[in-house]
Amino acid sequence: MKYAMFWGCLIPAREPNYEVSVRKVMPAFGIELVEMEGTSCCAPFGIQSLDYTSWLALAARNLCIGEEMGLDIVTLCNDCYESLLMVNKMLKADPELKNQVNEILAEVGKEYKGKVDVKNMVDVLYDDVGIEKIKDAVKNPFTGLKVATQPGCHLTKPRRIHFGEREFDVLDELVRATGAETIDYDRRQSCCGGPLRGINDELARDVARMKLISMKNVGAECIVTVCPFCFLELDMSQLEIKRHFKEEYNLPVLHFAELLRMAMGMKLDDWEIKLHRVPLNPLLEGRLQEG
Amino acid sequence: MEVNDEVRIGVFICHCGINIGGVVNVPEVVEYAKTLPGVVYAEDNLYTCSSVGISKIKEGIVKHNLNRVIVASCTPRTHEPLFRSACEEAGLNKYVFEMANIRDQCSWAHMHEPEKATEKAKDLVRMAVAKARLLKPQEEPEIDVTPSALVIGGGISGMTAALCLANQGFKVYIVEKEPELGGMLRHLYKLYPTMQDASERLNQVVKAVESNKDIDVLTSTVVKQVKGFIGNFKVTVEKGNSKTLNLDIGTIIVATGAANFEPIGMYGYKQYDNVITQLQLEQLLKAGQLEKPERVVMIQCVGAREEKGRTYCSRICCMTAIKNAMLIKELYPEAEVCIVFRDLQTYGKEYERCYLDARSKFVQFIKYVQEKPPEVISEPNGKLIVRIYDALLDSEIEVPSDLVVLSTPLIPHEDTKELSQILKVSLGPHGFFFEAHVKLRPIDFATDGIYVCGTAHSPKDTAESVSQAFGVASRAAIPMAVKRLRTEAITAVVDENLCSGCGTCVKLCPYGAIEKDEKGVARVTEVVCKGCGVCAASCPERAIEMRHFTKEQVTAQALAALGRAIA
Amino acid sequence: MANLSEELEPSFMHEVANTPRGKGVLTCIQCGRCSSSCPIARLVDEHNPRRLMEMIILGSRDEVLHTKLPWYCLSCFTCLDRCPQGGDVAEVMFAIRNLAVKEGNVADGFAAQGRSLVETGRIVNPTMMMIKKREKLGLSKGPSTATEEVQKILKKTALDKLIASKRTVKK
Amino acid sequence: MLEKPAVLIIGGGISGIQASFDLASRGIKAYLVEKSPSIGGRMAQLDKTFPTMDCSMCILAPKMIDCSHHPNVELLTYSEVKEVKGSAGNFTVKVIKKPRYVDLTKCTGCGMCVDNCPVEVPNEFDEGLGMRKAIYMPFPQAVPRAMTVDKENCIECGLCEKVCEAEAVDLDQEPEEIKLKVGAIIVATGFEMFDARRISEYGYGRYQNVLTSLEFERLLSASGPTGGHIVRLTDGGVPRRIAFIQCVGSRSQRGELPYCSSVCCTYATKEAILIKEHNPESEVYIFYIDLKVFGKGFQEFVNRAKTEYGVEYIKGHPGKIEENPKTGDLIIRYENTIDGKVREITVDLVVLCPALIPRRDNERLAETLKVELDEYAFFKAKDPLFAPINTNISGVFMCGYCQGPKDIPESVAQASGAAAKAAEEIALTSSKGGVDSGSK
Repeated sequence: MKYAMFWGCLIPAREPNYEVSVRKVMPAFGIELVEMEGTSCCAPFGIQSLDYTSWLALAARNLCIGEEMGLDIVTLCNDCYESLLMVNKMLKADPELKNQVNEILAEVGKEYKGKVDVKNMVDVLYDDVGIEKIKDAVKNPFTGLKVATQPGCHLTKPRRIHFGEREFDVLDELVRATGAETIDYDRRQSCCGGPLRGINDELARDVARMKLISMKNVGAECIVTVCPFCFLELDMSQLEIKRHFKEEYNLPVLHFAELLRMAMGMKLDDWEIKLHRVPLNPLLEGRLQEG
Repeated sequence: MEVNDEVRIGVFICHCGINIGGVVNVPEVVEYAKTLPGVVYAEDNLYTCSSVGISKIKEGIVKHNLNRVIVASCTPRTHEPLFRSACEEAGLNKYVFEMANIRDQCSWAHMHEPEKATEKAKDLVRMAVAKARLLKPQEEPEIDVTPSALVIGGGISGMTAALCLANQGFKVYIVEKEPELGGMLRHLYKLYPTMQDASERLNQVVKAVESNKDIDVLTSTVVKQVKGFIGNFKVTVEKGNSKTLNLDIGTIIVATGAANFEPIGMYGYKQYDNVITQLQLEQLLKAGQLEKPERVVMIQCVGAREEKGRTYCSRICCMTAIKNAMLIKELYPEAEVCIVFRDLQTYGKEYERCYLDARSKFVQFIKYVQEKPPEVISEPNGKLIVRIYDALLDSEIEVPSDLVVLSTPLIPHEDTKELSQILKVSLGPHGFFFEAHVKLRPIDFATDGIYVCGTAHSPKDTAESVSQAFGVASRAAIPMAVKRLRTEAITAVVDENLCSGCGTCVKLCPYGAIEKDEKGVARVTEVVCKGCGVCAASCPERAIEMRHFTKEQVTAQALAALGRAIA
Repeated sequence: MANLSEELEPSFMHEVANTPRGKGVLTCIQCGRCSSSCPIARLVDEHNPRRLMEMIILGSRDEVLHTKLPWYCLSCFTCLDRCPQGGDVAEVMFAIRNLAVKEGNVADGFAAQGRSLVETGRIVNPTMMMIKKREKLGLSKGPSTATEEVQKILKKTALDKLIASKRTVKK
Repeated sequence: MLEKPAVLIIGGGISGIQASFDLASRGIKAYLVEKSPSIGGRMAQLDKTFPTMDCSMCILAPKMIDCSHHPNVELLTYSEVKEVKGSAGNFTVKVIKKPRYVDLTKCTGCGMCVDNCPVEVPNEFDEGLGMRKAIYMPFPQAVPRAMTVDKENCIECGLCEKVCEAEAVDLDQEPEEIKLKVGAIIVATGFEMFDARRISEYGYGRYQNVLTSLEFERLLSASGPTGGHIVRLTDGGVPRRIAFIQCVGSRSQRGELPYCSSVCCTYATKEAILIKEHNPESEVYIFYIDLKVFGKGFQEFVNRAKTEYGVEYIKGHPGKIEENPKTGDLIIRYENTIDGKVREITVDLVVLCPALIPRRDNERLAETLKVELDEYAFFKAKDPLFAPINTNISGVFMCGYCQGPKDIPESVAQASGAAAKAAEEIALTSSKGGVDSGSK
C-alpha cells in the first residue's frame, strides 16, 4: 500500500521521535510513505477561527498535491486529519463551494478535483494492516500494562457526528494488539486541553488535570495517544500541575507508534526518551529493555 | 316456589383453589352454615365460578327448592353478575342472591391466622344469611329510547358529531344560539399544523350538515328546559326569543365550545391601541389589514397558568402564537417577531416541528418566569417598549415594538352555568363541564344519556375536538341503537310522610335523579337512579331507603355481625 | 450578569446564521446539554455555550463580538456530540470567532499563529537547534513548504490584512 | 353480505378495549385480537394514573371484565392478524391463534402449575425486573384469567400437566387459523419504549441504578417484582435522592425521535409524588426542557407536586451521568438554565423518561392492511385535522397512541370515535349493499 505522507508541522518541529517511530514501523507492515513536496499548514482550528475561506483554500491546496501524486493522503496529527478530511468531504459534496475554492487556487495554478481520500494513521493500521498482522509482529507484548488511551477529539468526533463514521475504540483495539490492557475511564471522550495553549494556559492545564484525575482513579499506568497536541498537553501539564497543585500523576505519555515500535522489539534511543517530560524509566526498566 | 313462603336458603362455599381453602377450613364453615336458621342446603366446591360450580348452583336450587342463594367466595365486583345469571337461569329472581366475600376480606387479609380467618368466614356467612332471609325480588325497569339526538352548539365539534350520528341513521337536531353555524373556526384564518384555510374547510362541513336530511339545524336558538331522562328527554327550545319548540330527544350532546378571555387591564390592553389579542391579530391577517410591523412581541400565558383563579394551561395559545408568527413572516419577511413564553406547549407529533420551523425563520423565543412577568411601556412617540426579564440570560432586556400581541386562554361561555342547571350536570373548578371520569369516561356525564365534546370539556385544538366529537357520536349511538334499556333495579324509595322537603337529596344526587314535586316532596326518577345510596345516607329524616339494602336488612346484618342470634 | 439593556441588534442573529458554520444557532432550544457537557463551562462561569446562543438570538452583538467570550472554546466538539438538535454549537463558535476577528478582536495566540502562517506558510517551524538535531539523525530539515503559494492565497483571501488590523479587546 | 355486522379491533390495550365495548354495547360484533396472552396493554403495567392518582388496575380491571364478558365481544388473545382481503364493508381476515398449550375453557388460573414449574425467566410484563415461570399468567388480573406456556423456555418436563386438576394443560396444541368476515377494522396497537441505551451518556444498561420510567412503574406497583417497594438495584437499599430526566430520545433531531411524547412530564410528576408518599424525606428532582402541562388538570397536578410534596423541577437537560463504581451512586452533570450555573448532583437512582415510539411490527401490519405510515412509523391520518381517525384505506380506522402521542383520556375518546366511524362505515356500506341493516 502506498500513501502520500502529510507530516504536518508540529511533529517534525517538536516531536521528531514520533516521526522516527513512524518511519521505522510502517515499512515493516509494507506501507510505503511517499513524501509530499511543497505542502503547507493544514489550517487547523486556530486558522479556522480566523477565516473560513483561508481554511478551505489552504487545505484544498494540500489536497491538490495528493491528487497530483495520485495517492490517498495519510496524516498523523488529529488536527491535520480533521481539517483535510472535512474540507475534502465538504468540497466533494458542494460543487458551488468547490468552484469558489478553485477560483482562489487558480492564483497558484492548482485545481481541486476531489480524487483522493484522507486517512489517519490509526485507520491505515486498523484497516489495511489489520489487528492480526500487528499481533504477529509483536515480539515483546506489554502483558499487564494498564493503558489509558487518548484518541483525541478532532480524530474521532467530527467524522462520527457529521458522517456517522467509526466509534472510538479503534485505538483501544490497536493498543490491546500489543498485549497491553486498555482501561475505560469516565473522561475518555473529553478534551486534553491542548487547543487553549497560548490562549489560556491555566485553563488548558486545569482541563488536562480533570482528565489525569479520571485516569488515575481507575489505575492507569501510562497514556497512549496519536495526536501531537494531546501528547504535548498531557505530558507538559503533569509538570505544571506538580508545581502548581503539588499533585503527582507520573503517567508517562507515549505515541502509539512508539508503543508499537517497542512491542516489535525495537529500542528507543536516548534522545527520544529524553523528549518525554514525564520520565519513561518506570515503564522501561520493568518491561521494555529486555527485548 | 313463592318467595314469601317459608325461607329456604342454599349456601355455596368456595375453596377458590388455595386462595380461600388454603387458609379457611371450608368444610367447617359448611357444617356451621347448615346450623343457621333458614339454611336448608350447604356445600363447598373447588371453583364455584367454573362451569362445574355454576351447574352445581343451578341443580341445588331445583333439587332443594331454594328461594334464596348465598355464595361465599370472592368479590361481588367481578363475580356477582355471573352468579346472579346462574340463579336467573334456574328460575330464581336474581335479587334474592347474596355474596359473602371470604377471600379478599378474609382469607387474603388474614393469611397468617387460619383459625381466626375460619371464624371470620363463619361470621360473614351468618351476616349473609341474616340479610338473605329478608331479601325480596326486584325488577329492572325497561325504557324505550327515542333514536334522536340533540346537539347543543353548532361549532366544528357539534357539526362533526351530528354528521357522524346522521350517517349512522339517527335523527339529529343542532341547536345553535348564533344566527349561523361554525362556532370559533369562523373567526380563524389558518389552522395549525397543516395551515389549512379555516373558512374553506369549515364551509365544507357546514354544507354537509345543511344538506343532510337527517339533521335539523335550529340557529339563533337556545335550550330553555330539559325534562325526563335518557331516551325520553322532553327538550324545550326557543328560536329568536319568540317561537318555542318541544323536541322528543333520546340523547344530548353538549358541544357549546368556549369563549376568549379579554385581558382588560393587562399589559396595556385597551389602554394602548397597538396591544391586541391573538384572535384580533388573526382577524387582521384574515382580512389582509395588518400593516407591516417592524417588530412584533407576543406574550404567552396572559391570564392563564396563574397562581390562583385561572390556574390551568389553555393548551392552544403557544401553537396559535407560533402559527401567527409564521403567517406574519410569510407576509412581511423582514418583520421581527419575538415570542415571550414560560413553557412552550409544543407537544405531540407535529407541533415540535412547527416550533423549529419558526426558529429557522428567525422568530426569537425569550423565556420569562411567573415571578417576573414582562411589562409593556408606551413611549411618547406611540412606540411600545416591552421590558422582559430573560430567565435564560438572568438579565433585564428592553425590546422596542410597534405591535404587542397577547396570547389569552379560552374560558367557559357565561351561559355555561345556566345550561349546566338546565341539564342538571356539574361544572369543574374552572367552569368547564365536569365529565364522569377524567381518565376512562372523559366524554360522558355522570347522568346517563348526556355527553360532552370539544372546548366545552376543556381547551383543545381542532384535531382533538374532532376526535372527541366522533367519540360522543359513538357514546350517544349506543342507547339509541339498542332502542330499549334495562336500568338499575337497586334504587332509592322516598317515604312521603317522613319527607320534610328540605331538598338535601336533590342537591347531592350526582345523577340528577331526584326532584321535588308540586307538594314539595322528593320524587325519585327510578330509571335515572344508579342506587349509589348518597341520598339515603344523607336524608336527615331517614325518609329514603334503598331497595336490596333496606334498614331492616342492614340492621339484621349488623346484629349478626355482633354475634346476636338471627331473629 | 451584565445588564444587556444597551442596544440589542435583532439583525445579529441573521448575521451569524448567514456566516459559514453559523446556521446551527437557529436550531437551539436552550436545553442546556452543551453547557453541562463543556469542560470549560465546568471550570469557568463566564463561558456558557447555551447562554452564548441565547445572546446571539437576542442580538447582544457588542457583548459577544467585543469581549473574550469567543476565545474560551476548546473546539473539542463535546457539545456537538450531546446537542439533541444536531445543532452545531461548536460550529457556531467558529462563525462568531470569524466575525470577532473581522472586528479586530483576536486572541493573541491565534493572531501569532496567523502571522507565522503569513510569513512562513506554517504555524510551527523547527528551531535551528531542532534542524541540526534532525540532520544528525539523518532526517530532512522538515517537510518542504510552498511559502510563496501560501502567501499568494492569503493575499487573495485577505487574511494578511485581517491579522494586521488587531484592535484592543473591551473586557 | 354480512349476516351480522362485525368489526375487527387489533390491539387489546385501553383503546382497543374501549372501541370493542362501544361497538358491542350497540349490537355490533367485536373481534378483539391481542398479540400477548392478556388484554390490558400498557395501562396494566402502571401503578397509578394522573392526574387523579387512581390505581390503574382498579379502573382498568372492571373495563377488561365487562368487555370480555360482553356477549358481542370475542377475545382472540395470543393471536395475530395474518392476512386481510376485501374492502370496506366486506373484509375477510385470517387470524392465527398462537398455541397457548392451555385449554382456555378449562383453566381457572388457580396457579398450581406455576408453583410446580421449575423454569424461571425474566418477566416481560415487569420489564425484565421480575421473574416468571415458563408456564405463567402475565399479571394477577389478566383477562382471560388463564395460563400460557412459553415454549421457548419450557423444558417439557410435564410437571404442570401432572398437577393440573382441571386437565387444562395440552403441550401439543397446534396454531389455529381463524377466518373472520368484518365490515371495518380498527388499529389500536399502542406504543413501545425507545431503547434508552442509545443515549450512551446516560449509561442506561451500564449503570445498574439507571432505570426507565416503565421499570420504575413496575417497582411502584404492588404486583411488581418488589411488591411496591422502591429499591436501588445495586444494594436493595431505599433510595433517598431520585432524579427524573425527561426527553430521553424525544425532541431530538439527531437521528432519535424529533417529536414530543406528550405524557412524560405528567407521569414523571405522578411518579415523583408517589416517591414522596412512600418516603416523605426523599428528595426528587425532575430535569426538563419545557414542562408540558397542557392537559386537563395537569398544571394543577404539577402545582401540587411543587407546593404540597416539594418536588424540585430544574429546567436543564443533563449532559452526562457518571457512576461512582464503589457506591453505585450516580453523578449528574447539569446546568440550571435559569441561574446559568453548571453543577453536579449525586443521586441514588435515576429514572429516564424515554421517547414512546410506534411498535416495530407496525410496518408488517401496515403492509397487511395496505395502510400508510407517517415518517415516524405511526399510522398516517387521512387528514390530521378533520379526519384524524381515518387511514388512507376506507373502512380501516385507528385510535390511541399508534396514531400519535396522546394520553389515556384522549385515547379513550378517540377509541369511541373509531367505534363511531366503524359503525358509520357499516351503516353506509350495508345500506348501499341492498340489505337494510334495520338501524336506519
